[in-house]
Amino acid sequence: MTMIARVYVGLKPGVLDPQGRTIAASLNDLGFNEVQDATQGKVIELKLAPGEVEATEARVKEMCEKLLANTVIESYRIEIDAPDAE
Amino acid sequence: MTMIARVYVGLKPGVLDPQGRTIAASLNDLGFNEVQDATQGKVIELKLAPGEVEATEARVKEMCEKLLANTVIESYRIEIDAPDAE
Amino acid sequence: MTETAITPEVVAEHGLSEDEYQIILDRLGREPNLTELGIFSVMWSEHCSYKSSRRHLGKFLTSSDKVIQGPGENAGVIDVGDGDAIIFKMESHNHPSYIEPYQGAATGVGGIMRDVFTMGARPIALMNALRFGEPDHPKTKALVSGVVAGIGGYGNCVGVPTVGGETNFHAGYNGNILVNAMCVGLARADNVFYSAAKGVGNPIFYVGSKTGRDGIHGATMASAEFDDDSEEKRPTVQVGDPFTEKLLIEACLELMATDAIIAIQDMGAAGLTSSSIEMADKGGVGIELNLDKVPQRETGMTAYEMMLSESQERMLMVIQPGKEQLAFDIFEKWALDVAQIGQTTDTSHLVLKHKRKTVCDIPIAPLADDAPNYDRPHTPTAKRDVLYAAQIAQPDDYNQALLDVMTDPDIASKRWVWEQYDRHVMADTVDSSQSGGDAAIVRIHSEDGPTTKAVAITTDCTPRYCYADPVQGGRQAVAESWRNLTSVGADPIAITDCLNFGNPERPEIMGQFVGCIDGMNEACRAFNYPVVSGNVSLYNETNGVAIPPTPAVGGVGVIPDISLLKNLQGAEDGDTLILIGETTGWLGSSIYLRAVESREDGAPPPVDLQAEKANGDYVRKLIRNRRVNGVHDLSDGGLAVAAAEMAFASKVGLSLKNPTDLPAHAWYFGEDQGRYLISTDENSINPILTTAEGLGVPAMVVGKVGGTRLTAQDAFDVTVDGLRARWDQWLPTLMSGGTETV
Amino acid sequence: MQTAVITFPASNCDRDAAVALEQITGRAPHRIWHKETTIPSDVGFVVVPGGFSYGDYLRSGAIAAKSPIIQDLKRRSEAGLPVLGICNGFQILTEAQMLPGALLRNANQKFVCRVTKLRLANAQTRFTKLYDAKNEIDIPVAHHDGNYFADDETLRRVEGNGQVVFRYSQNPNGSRNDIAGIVNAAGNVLGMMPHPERTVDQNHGGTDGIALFKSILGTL
Ligand SMILES: Nc1ncnc2c1ncn2[C@@H]1O[C@H](COP(=O)(O)OP(=O)(O)O)[C@@H](O)[C@H]1O
Ligand SMILES: [Mg+2]
Repeated sequence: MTMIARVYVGLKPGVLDPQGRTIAASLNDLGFNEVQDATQGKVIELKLAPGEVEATEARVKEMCEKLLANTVIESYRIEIDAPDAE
Repeated sequence: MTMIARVYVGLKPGVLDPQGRTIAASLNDLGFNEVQDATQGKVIELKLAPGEVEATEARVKEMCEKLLANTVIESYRIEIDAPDAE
Repeated sequence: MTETAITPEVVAEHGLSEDEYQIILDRLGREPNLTELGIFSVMWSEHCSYKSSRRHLGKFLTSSDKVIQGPGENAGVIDVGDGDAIIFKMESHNHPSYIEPYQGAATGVGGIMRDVFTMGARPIALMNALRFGEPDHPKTKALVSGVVAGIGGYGNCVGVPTVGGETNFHAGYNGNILVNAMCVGLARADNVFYSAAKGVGNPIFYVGSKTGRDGIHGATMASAEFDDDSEEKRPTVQVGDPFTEKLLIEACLELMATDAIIAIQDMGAAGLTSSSIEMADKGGVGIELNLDKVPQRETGMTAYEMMLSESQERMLMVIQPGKEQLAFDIFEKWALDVAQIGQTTDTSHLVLKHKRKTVCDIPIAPLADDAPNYDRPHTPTAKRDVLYAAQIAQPDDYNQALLDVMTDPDIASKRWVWEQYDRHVMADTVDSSQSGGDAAIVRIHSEDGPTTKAVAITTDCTPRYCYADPVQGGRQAVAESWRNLTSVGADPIAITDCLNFGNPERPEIMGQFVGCIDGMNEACRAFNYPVVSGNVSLYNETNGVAIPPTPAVGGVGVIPDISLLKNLQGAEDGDTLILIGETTGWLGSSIYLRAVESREDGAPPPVDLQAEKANGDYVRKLIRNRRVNGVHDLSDGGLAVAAAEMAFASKVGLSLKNPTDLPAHAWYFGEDQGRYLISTDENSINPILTTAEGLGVPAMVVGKVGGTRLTAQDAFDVTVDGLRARWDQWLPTLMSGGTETV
Repeated sequence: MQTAVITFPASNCDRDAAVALEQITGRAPHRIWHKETTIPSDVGFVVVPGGFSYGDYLRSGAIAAKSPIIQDLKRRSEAGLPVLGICNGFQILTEAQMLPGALLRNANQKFVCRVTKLRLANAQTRFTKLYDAKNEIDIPVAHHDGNYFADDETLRRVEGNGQVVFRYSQNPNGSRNDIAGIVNAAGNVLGMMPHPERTVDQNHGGTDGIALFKSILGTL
């Protein structure tokens, strides 16, 4: 029985997001005029050895700070699916 | 009042995920041995002109099929935040 | 925004001294508001005003019969014949790259490209000169991979080949890495664009990305009180958008093909402020901008923020009245944000309107004329003792010594770096990092198609020499670039530079700065090899520890006929090896000393400029007369390293001998300057030696080409493939901890 | 023989392709802007060039694949018009589903610019008949997303039909079966990651690309 952690990584407010801008513009070109803006982020899903939720969350936070997010320009959010939660 | 649609795009099962593999390996290198596997996907957040939820969802689905996902290798999931839901 | 009181603290946080602030008060006859103070502070910053370096830069040779535009514009311009001009410059992005390696390096590349295409040139080549800390320093790997990915990510996307550079590792850069990027562009000599605004009432256009709160100086931000939510106000790291840059290049070149542009200037550091003021000051006109018209990425931006924002991929231009629509059409075709944000005036003031209020009204002249210009105290660096070969024991194992030198971080192959750079896009690359060659070679491909001419480009600096003796080190940096261009048969024409130093307020650092400039200038004059553009990066130090003085030199030369080209790849089986230049066996400050003896002492090799010139001119003549098959200059690691690199590139074996009475370590690893290793066939040997004698150029036979081994009489004997593998794998092993496929 | 090269925002090998085509056909190709809606009727061969169309944002080639001109290119290619997609052009053709499979991020995550040795997996195609099947050819790659992927069944089909045209001798990106280039079932559309347009001149990367252009142009 493993645990799943989902890490959402996105650019901090105010940081230029050329990719999002381009996506919005092409959606408009394709006739989706209701699109006013777009931003693109990452979701990293981790399969983890089972553990106790708080402890796991703390570890994943450490992973974000060390590798998963570039905290100079990105912020992140963590979600843990405890086995039973499934 | 605008609407927010969140589109989660990930590789289909069976499609090799170089990013995910690298992430898992680097996390192990960093000593996070509880990490058994990792996959990386995208979240595209769209700011949309207000509309009625079902209709909006249908439009976003169309955007995914037309542009946001490459259904040869990717699958997607859509979430809509209706204004009131905020 | 609530008007901020201009307290001494606010002034200090803007990096302005009391005296500097007093000048502002005198010139304005009143207190500046925050926006005006911000404008003065950036214009008078070290970066924009060169206040510590200006008087010394003035000593450089900056003109020759080939120079169309020297320092003072966005980039230098040289005449390469047939109506073509080459426009080039080098710039640093050191601090941003340390904070955020990928974006810092990427935006550095973007910025230097804008300096070049602003003047009407299509960028045709990029170079990069990188300095990192010790390989095993905890930060180094992440910095290397981020910086390299950022340089590649930007240049590859824009589609300009990154063809060469240099990469050093040294503890002196542990806390301050150096990321210097160089761009070379091609223009028509009669269609070069300048930044001087002209006329009155001419429209001013803003083109490119929208303005956000990117890179606004932290301290100044903190000093300003805002009413809006302050989270949003955090200074943000600049993110590069190479896609927009590419569109900007194509759009600007398309508009430049018409006669719509009067003046044009990229928005670099201090974006809208420095670009508008430089245009006005150079043209002796006034400028009025309506900031409400500035394309903005975020809501609630203040005049202060818009004027100080360093958002990337933006240009400012003065458009020919009546040509507005033409400009709009072209920029809209390329899907760029474009707006007419003001016009030139006859007030000789910079006037800014925002929300129907005048938020700035200051005379332009003082911003430039009164900019501080300091004569900082400087103490010359103490001379070091000469270290004689006799004082250094010979190694007991020469094969090991050779291996130690070939796997020294500065000598080892940089393939791991340059394989992440597209070196071939534009299909004009004749030679690049790929061959390990001395200079990259890019064909001149003018409007009417490919030509048979090429530019040769190199970047060079040997910081350990500059640290040991700034004057000799300064000479050497220029001399090595001249030598590298000569080694491929090019006529060296001019250089750009990027002067990276520590804190100029410390006399010993200022002494390094002045010493390097004096040495560089002596070499420039000896070779008639002027400085046409450059950049100064000071305060590269952490906790009082400064970087080694690093005046990076970017040299450009012209190869009149590609078919005459030679480089280190040409050595053929059966060739004879001739060494040009005098060898005294100089081991002080050498790679050998560092790699084998773990010492970095001793005076660096002196550079005899007359000999350097005579030897180089002779080698170039031999290349032009098709007398040689392979050529490589000697630099780091001396004869042994030059021979190994030639063996790798030519895929041959070499056997060296020692015809002198110098000890083997001094002969093979000494770093005497002004030397070249050439390979030639039987019947050219005597002509080469006798002509050399006539010219007083030292030349002697030092070995043969053939076989599969690299052997040296009384020293090493290894297989070329085995040595190559170790040399090639050092960096991949460092970066991945494992072996990578070649 | 009239040829054409399509240019998208941030295509950057379009000029290179045009220069190569002019050198080989003696005639300047049409330059087609992505907003145009039809390929001129006199065009007998189209190159979709390399580069970073739309900055490679979202997915390499994805946005360009939706452009009006690609819709017409698709129609024309179904009617037999020969098309060559190079690098980003290959990515665009897979995104437009003119070719099977997809191009993923390189296995080692890094952009790679390297001269690769290619084996001719099929020397009978309209694009390769002038090559000697026995020889390896040297053509450079320069890409970040060149890792060819197709699911097992598609791969079996592509291999079975002999649609694999080039294979890497040393795989630089992790592509399945070392695939460097494939043709569609009809054989008139070729997509490849290596850059043949960079190898049509002895001084600039060699001449191993010439036979490719001559093969296809000769059959027209
Ligand atoms: N950062 C880099 N980017 C591109 N090429 C590089 C880089 N660093 C080193 N190289 C290449 O490696 C080779 C050896 O560099 P270097 O030892 O500095 O040459 P030289 O001693 O002739 O100046 C050169 O071809 C150079 O272009
Ligand atoms: Mg050299």
